[in-house]
Order: sequence, then C-alpha cells, then structure tokens
Amino acid sequence: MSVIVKKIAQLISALIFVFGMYSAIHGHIAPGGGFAGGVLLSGAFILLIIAYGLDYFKLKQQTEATSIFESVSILIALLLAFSGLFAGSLYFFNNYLPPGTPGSLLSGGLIPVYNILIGIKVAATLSTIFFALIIYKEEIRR
Amino acid sequence: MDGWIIVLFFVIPLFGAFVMPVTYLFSSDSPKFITPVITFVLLILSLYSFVYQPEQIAYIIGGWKPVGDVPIAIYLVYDGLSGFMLVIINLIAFFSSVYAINYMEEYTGQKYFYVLMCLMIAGMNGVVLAGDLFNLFVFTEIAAKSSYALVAFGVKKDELEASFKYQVLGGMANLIILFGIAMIYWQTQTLNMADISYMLQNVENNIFPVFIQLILITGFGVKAALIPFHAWLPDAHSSAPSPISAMLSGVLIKTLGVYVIMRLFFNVFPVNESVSIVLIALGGLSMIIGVLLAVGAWDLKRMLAYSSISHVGYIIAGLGIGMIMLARGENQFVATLAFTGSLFHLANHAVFKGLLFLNAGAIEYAANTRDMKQMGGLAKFMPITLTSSFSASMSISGLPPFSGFFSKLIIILAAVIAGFYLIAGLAVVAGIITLAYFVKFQKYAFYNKPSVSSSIKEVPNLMRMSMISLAILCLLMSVLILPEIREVFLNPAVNTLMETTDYADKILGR
Amino acid sequence: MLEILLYIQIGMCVFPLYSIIKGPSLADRMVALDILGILVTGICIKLIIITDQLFMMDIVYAWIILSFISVLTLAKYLENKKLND
Amino acid sequence: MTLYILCFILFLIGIYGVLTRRNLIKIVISLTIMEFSVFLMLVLIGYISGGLAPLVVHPEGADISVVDPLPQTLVLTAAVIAVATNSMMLALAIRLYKKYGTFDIRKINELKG
Amino acid sequence: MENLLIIILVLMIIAALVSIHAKDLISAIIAQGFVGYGLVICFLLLKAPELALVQIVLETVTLIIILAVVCDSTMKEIGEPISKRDIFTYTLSFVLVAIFLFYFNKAIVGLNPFGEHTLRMSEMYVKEVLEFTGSANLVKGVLWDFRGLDTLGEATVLFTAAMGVLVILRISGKKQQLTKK
Repeated sequence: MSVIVKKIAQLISALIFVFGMYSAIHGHIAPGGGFAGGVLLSGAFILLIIAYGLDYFKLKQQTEATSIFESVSILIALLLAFSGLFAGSLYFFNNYLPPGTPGSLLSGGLIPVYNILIGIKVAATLSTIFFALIIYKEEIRR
Repeated sequence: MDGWIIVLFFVIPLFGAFVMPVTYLFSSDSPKFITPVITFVLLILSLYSFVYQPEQIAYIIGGWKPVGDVPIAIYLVYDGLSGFMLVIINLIAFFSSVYAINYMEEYTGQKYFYVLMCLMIAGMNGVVLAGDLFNLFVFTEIAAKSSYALVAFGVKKDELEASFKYQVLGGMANLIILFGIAMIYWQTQTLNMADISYMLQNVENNIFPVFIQLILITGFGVKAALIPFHAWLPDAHSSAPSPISAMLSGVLIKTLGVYVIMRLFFNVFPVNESVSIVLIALGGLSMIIGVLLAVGAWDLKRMLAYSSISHVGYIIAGLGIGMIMLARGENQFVATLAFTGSLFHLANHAVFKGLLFLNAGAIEYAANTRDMKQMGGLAKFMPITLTSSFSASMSISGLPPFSGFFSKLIIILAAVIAGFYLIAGLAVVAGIITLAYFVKFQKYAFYNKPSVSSSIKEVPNLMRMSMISLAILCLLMSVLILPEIREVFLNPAVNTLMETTDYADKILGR
Repeated sequence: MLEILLYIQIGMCVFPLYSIIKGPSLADRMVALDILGILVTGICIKLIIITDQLFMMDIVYAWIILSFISVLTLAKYLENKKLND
Repeated sequence: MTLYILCFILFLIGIYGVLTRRNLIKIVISLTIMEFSVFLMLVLIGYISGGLAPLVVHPEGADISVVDPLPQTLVLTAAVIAVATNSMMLALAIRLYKKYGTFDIRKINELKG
Repeated sequence: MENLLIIILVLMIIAALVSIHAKDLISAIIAQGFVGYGLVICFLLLKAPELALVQIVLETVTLIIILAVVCDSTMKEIGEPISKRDIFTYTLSFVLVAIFLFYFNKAIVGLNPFGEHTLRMSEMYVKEVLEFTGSANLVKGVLWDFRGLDTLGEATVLFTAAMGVLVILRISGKKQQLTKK
C-alpha cells in the first residue's frame, strides 16, 4: 500500500476508535451499544493491519492478550449479573443501581456498565478471530 | 430449596469457563483440575435438588412480576423432567471430565478443551431449565457451538470434515428453529412457553399449528439425529475425542433433541394425533435403519454412533405411543407405561453409551486403533476395560438381568398393548441385531487371536476409575424398575409428561 | 416531495445491482458496492428529514467510515491477491 | 402478506443454496442469506404502521406509539450468533482448503477415503 | 411504505440468486454484500435504527473475514458436468421449496397483516421501561434488563466462537513426542 493510504488509514483508524468508544458508551441513549461499538473498535485494528501489514502489532503476543481481555470482561459481566442476587432480593440480573434521569449519560442503572464491558469483549473477540486467521495463514506458508 | 439455586446450574460452569484462561497464566495444569471440581459440585447440586424438590419452581430472572396475566421476563422452570435430565447430564459430565484428565494428555491446547467442555455443560443445563422459547434457542446455540468446536478438536482431515458437515446441518436446523420461533411470536405475541401454550389453544386456522410443529420437528429432529436428518451423527460422534463422544452420544442429542421435543410437544403445544404418528414413524425408522447401518461398520466408534441413532429411535417411538394414547384420551395406563419405558431407556442409554464410548477411548489409547479387524486378544492386557465393556454391551443389547432389558421390554409391552404390532416387532428385531453386533465387538476386540503387539498396558488410574464407576452404575440401573425407587426417580418426570397442561397452569397460576 | 425522491433513490439501487450482475471485471463490481453505499447514505438522510429523528446520523457516520474499510480491503485484494503483508 | 411471502422465498433460496452448492464458501453465503431472511421476518412482524423508532429522545413524549422493541432485541441477539457461526465455519473452510487444496465438498468427501 | 419494501426485497432476491450462481467467489461475496446492504435499507424503513447500525457493522466485518479467508485460494466456482446425484439434489430441493411455500401460504392466513401487530408481552416494555430502567433506548433497556440472560448467552456464544476458531486453527492436534509408533 502506498504512503498516502497508510497515512489516511492511520488517521481514520483513530476516528473509528473514537466513534466506537462513543457508540459503546452512549448505547443506552442512542443507537449503537456494546456490540456495534465493539465491532467498530476491532475495525480500527483491522484497518491498521490491512494498511500496514502483519508486523505492525507484533501479532504473536497480541492473540494471547486479546483472549485474556475477552475472558476477563465477560467474567466481570457475569459477576455483575450474579451480584444482583446479593443486592437484597435474590434475583439474578437485578438492575440495582438507580435509574437516573432518562436521556442523560449517567442513567439506566447497570446498562451502561454492561454496554462498556460487552464492547471490550466484542472488540477483543473479533480481533482474536481476525488475528488468528491471519497468523494461521502466515504460519502455514512457511 | 430456594429458587435462586437453579441459577447456579449454568452460572458455575460459565464462571469456570471464563476463569480458566486467566488461571492458565499462573498454572498450566489448573484447567484439568478445575473442571472435575465444577462438574462434581454440579452433580451434588443436581442430586440434592432432585431429591429435595419434587415440586415445580418457576424462577423469574430480574424479578419482574407478571403484569396482569402476561409474564414479561425470562422464566427458569425446574420440575420433575428437568431434574431428571439435570442428574443425567451432570453424572455423565462428571465421569467424562475425570476420564479426560489422563486421556487428553497427548493433545495440544488442553486449555481450550476444558473451556469448551464447561461451556457445553452450561448450555445443556440452561436448555433443560429454560422456560422461555428464545432463551432455549440461545442455550441450544451455546451447547451446539461448543460441540462443533470439540468435534474438530484433533485437527485431522476426518475431524474437520465431520465438523463442517455438523455445522452446516446444525446451522440450518438452528435457522429453521428461529424461523419457527418468529412464526410463533407472530401468532401469540409472546415468548414464554406457558403463555404460548395458553395462547395456542384458541387458534382458528388449523394449518398453522401443524406447519409450526412440522418446522420444529425438522429443526429438533436434526439435533436428535432422527433418521432422515442423521447424516452428521456418525462422522461427528466418531471423530470427537472419546470423553466428548460420550457426552455427545450420551446426553447432547438427548438434551437438545429429545428433551426439547418432549417439552414442546407435550407441555407447550396441544397434544394431537398427527404429530404423534409422525413421531412413531420417525422413531420406528430410526430404530431399524440405525441397527442396519451399525452392523456393517468396522470402525468401533462409528458402530457405537450408529447404534445411538437406533436407541434414540426407541425413545422417540415410546414417546409417540404415549402421546397417541393421551390424544385419544383412552387407556392412560399404556401412556404411563410408554413414558416410563422411554425415560428409563433414556437414562440407561446415557449411562451405557457413555461407558461404551469411554471403553472405545481406552482401547484407542492403549492399542492406538479404532478398527475392529486390527484389534484382538485385548482380554489378556486390559481386564478392567473388558469387564466394564462386557456389562455395558450386555445391558445395551438387552439381556435379562441387565437394565437395558427392562426398558426395552416396557416399550415393547406398551407398543403391543397399544396395538402397534409393527413397532413392537421392529423393536424386537432391532434388539436382536444389537446383540449380534455387540457380540461381534466383544469377539473381535477381546477374544480373537492377538494381532496387536504385546506392549499394551491397562489405561491410567483415573480413566479406570471412571469406567469402573460407570460399570457399577450400569449394573445398578436395573433397580430403577423396583416400585419404590421408580417412585422417586422416574415418576416425577413421567407425571410432567402425563399432566400436559399442568406445566402452564402452575406457572401462570391459573 | 421527499417521498417521491425516496422512491426514485430506492429505484436507483437497480443500477448497482445491474453492475454487479454484468460487470465484466472485479473493479466494476467493487465500485458498484461503493455506489450502493453512497445511495443508502442519501436514503438515510432523507429518512432523517422525513421523520425528524436526528439520532439516525450515527448510522450515516458508521456507514461512511466502514465503507472505507471494505473498499480498502477489496482494493488491497485487487492489488496483490493477498491481505497479509 | 406479499412481504412475508417474499421474505420466505428469500429463506427458501438460502435452503436451495445449501442443498445444491458444492463450494464451501458458497454454502456459508447461503446460510448467511437464510439468516438475513429470518432477521427481516422478525422485524416485519414487529412493525406497527405509524410507529416511531423505539428510542425516546424526548422523555416527556413517552406515550407516542413506537414499533415493537422485542423482535428487534431478538434480532440483535441472533445477529451476534450469526457472526459466531460464520466465523467458525470460515475458519473450518480455510483449514479444509489447506488440507485438500480445494473448496469442493464432493472432492473432499472422495479424498477422505 | 409497503411498495418500497417490496422493491427492495425483489432486488435482494435477485442479488441472492446472483450470489448463489456467481462464477467466481469475489462476485458472490459482493452480491451477498448487496443483500446485506438491502437488509440495512429495510431496517431503516422499518424503524429499526439500532439493527441498521449493527447490520452495517456486521456486513463489513463478515466481508473482511470472508476476504481474509479466500484471498489466496482458488476463486473459481467449481464447474463440472451435472451428475445423477446433482439431479437428485436439485429435484429434492425444488420439491422441498414448493411444499414449504404452499404450506406457508396456507398457514399464515388469519395472522396479523403487515403493520397491524398487536402487543402482548412487550406492551409493558413500551410503557414502563423508561420508568424502571431509565434507558432512553428501549431496545437496550429490554436487551439488558428484561432479557439480560439472553444477552449474556449471546456474549457467551461469541466467546465460544473465538475459542472454537483458536481450536480449529491449531497447527497439529496431538503432541508430537508422545504419539506412539
């Protein structure tokens, strides 16, 4: 890829990253949410890989790291859901934080927290899948 | 028992699955010890709740009370049938996970194996507890996805191809089920299974229920490997690692296929004759074609996989006979008999097919072959495998003192009393052919002239332990026929099937 | 008025489809997919004006950004038939 | 009703593709088309004429009629499951291609022996 | 509204047929992208912006993953003469399609027509989700509160898929030094 494409890809990937974070954080008041935001975040990495090639991220170590990110974030989500049992009423998935004023950023109880966690998880998962496919093909060629 | 305990049935294995990649960083041996602990806890939990909780519990996720008459949140329902299935699932899961510690040592990437196994157990427990149609679909997906990956675990040509076939058929089945769920939502505007059964009672168009039931039989028939949809089973079950084969053949096809068919067609949809005739036809076909395919197989695990098709056929045929009696409203005793036979056979088949797959794995581990022609003379080297597989083989082929005899006998009796002489005849013939190919297996594997090298040793201790425990259990299963024990273990499940509208009435409080 | 424009714009989706079916080379098909993206952006903006729901702008942003990635991937494929270098 | 029938035709095209195609990637594409049609079906069912999108931008106007949010939730869940299916099947396809040198499923069946 | 949707659906059906019968894989992938983007237009018209966003994102990612898979393999569709088995599968699939279509037509008589959906389970969601969860996005409120278990399950499916891909893409299944013989 030429220098122009590489430079533009760098700029746009930052833009995508910010937009993904916006999408994940504002999931409860606008379209988007954890899943779309997470895919956008992973899209930022994928764009960089496509523009710069494999060695840009030192991919061999990255798959381990993304795998850990993935399991930790979903583990926290599970524990949050389970913690509803201890918040007074013995109900799984109890949304025990106060609802707040609808439409503002800090509203919806636990929903934004779940959105952010799932955003991290989806970004890590899709990056893992993409990296694994690319690394596999790299190893098989040798 | 408090309602929230049933949440633990899928929270614990999910927790285990998510925590293992992290603990693996500190100790690479940790996954293989975490998994048996988890399955042991689940086994204790399921036995505890089965013995102390004969009543139905409906647990509401999130604590949203019904508005008016309409349930709005996801329900988890624990009743006799769920408890029965939970005990079977966690029993086989525990022995498989203990067996896997030694068996999986020669594979790479053991971390992923244990993670996927925990996810599969979580998915199956969730399917059994789900009281909401879409939630059931999601849990089905978890169990199915992890089984796809586990089938391809030893990444050789056969495994990959089997897994691809399994995924194509399973994916199609899932989408057909999802389409059926969409149609049900269109008609009833609800997803709660109890509410659906209430809403489906007043449908004017009488083609709609038949269409939906056909779609759902197609979808779950693929999961249960009934005969026109069985193409994935022999490849997938024979190429997975042996503990996983035991799980797949022993409980997965029963949970995702047979259990869901029971739940949907007895407790959710109104019981009708046409569906029961389809079930009897599919069951009879599976019974006889399964054994005919199994006779020709020389690959040990493939033979066992074909035999699974035939035994699922027995269960489905028994269910169909009971259903037709319920639909006609005559002779409730035969219906009870047929359901008892089916559920008894389900439990039996889980135990002895699990044991046989573990034996096959032991033979493969020691002699490094799966072809029965290349075995022979193993009796001298592997006495424990010999005895345990002997008891399982006699039980599966239905020789009198063993448990398989009683369950088959009850199904055949029910068929004869109900007037389905063809099904009874097919069942007898299938039983005889089953005996034939298990005698073949015993002869070629253990007693023929030795054609393998003499350096074969008996398998390691943990594998031995789980095989012996399952063999003892297999012998003990025939006590289930005694009335007092049947009262505790089989009757709650049979009652769930017999009282078809009870399920919805109790949940909705009508 | 805007409704008629909406009809026209959706009718115009036939042209990318024609190009995808007919297009002799891969580049034609790729361009057709990109043009479809631009058309849908227009549809989306018209819908925003009709229904007065401004939050749908998010979708337009996402579409524009992501169509860049997909076109880049396809272009990279056309360039040297492999993605990873 | 025309819309529902067209949607079902899309579903059937997917089934036709899965049953008749021989190329692994084509089978995956056919499954994806089936997924699309099921999603569309669910959203079509939940549509209410004159309803707005299920987003309350101005909380005081909460009593306006909106389309049914439940099918959209179901589609959101099913879409993620679809991605999971696709990625696993594609990983298997590339693995099979490297082993056999072809995407043809019949050839793979023959070569297995 | 209904006419617009019919136009798009017909275009999608044509694109799906093109995609299934395309001569090379890249054309098939692009045509499938057309179907996906058509689905996005449908979602926009049906007042589902949430789904439209997710579908765009998904479509792009699926496209990239498929391209990453097929990029250095044969692109050509397998063009071999039609054998007897092919004729069997073609007839089977056409018969299946005809039967399904016929019964579907019969079965949907009497259901709610397009646009006249009634609410039963979700009536409460629409009315009171704002009060109870405080989430202005009703879909997200339902997704993470009333149907939270489904969403957790969905995330678990994705986790399973990542593990599955890592399992499938291992180079060798068994440890080399331990295999016997």
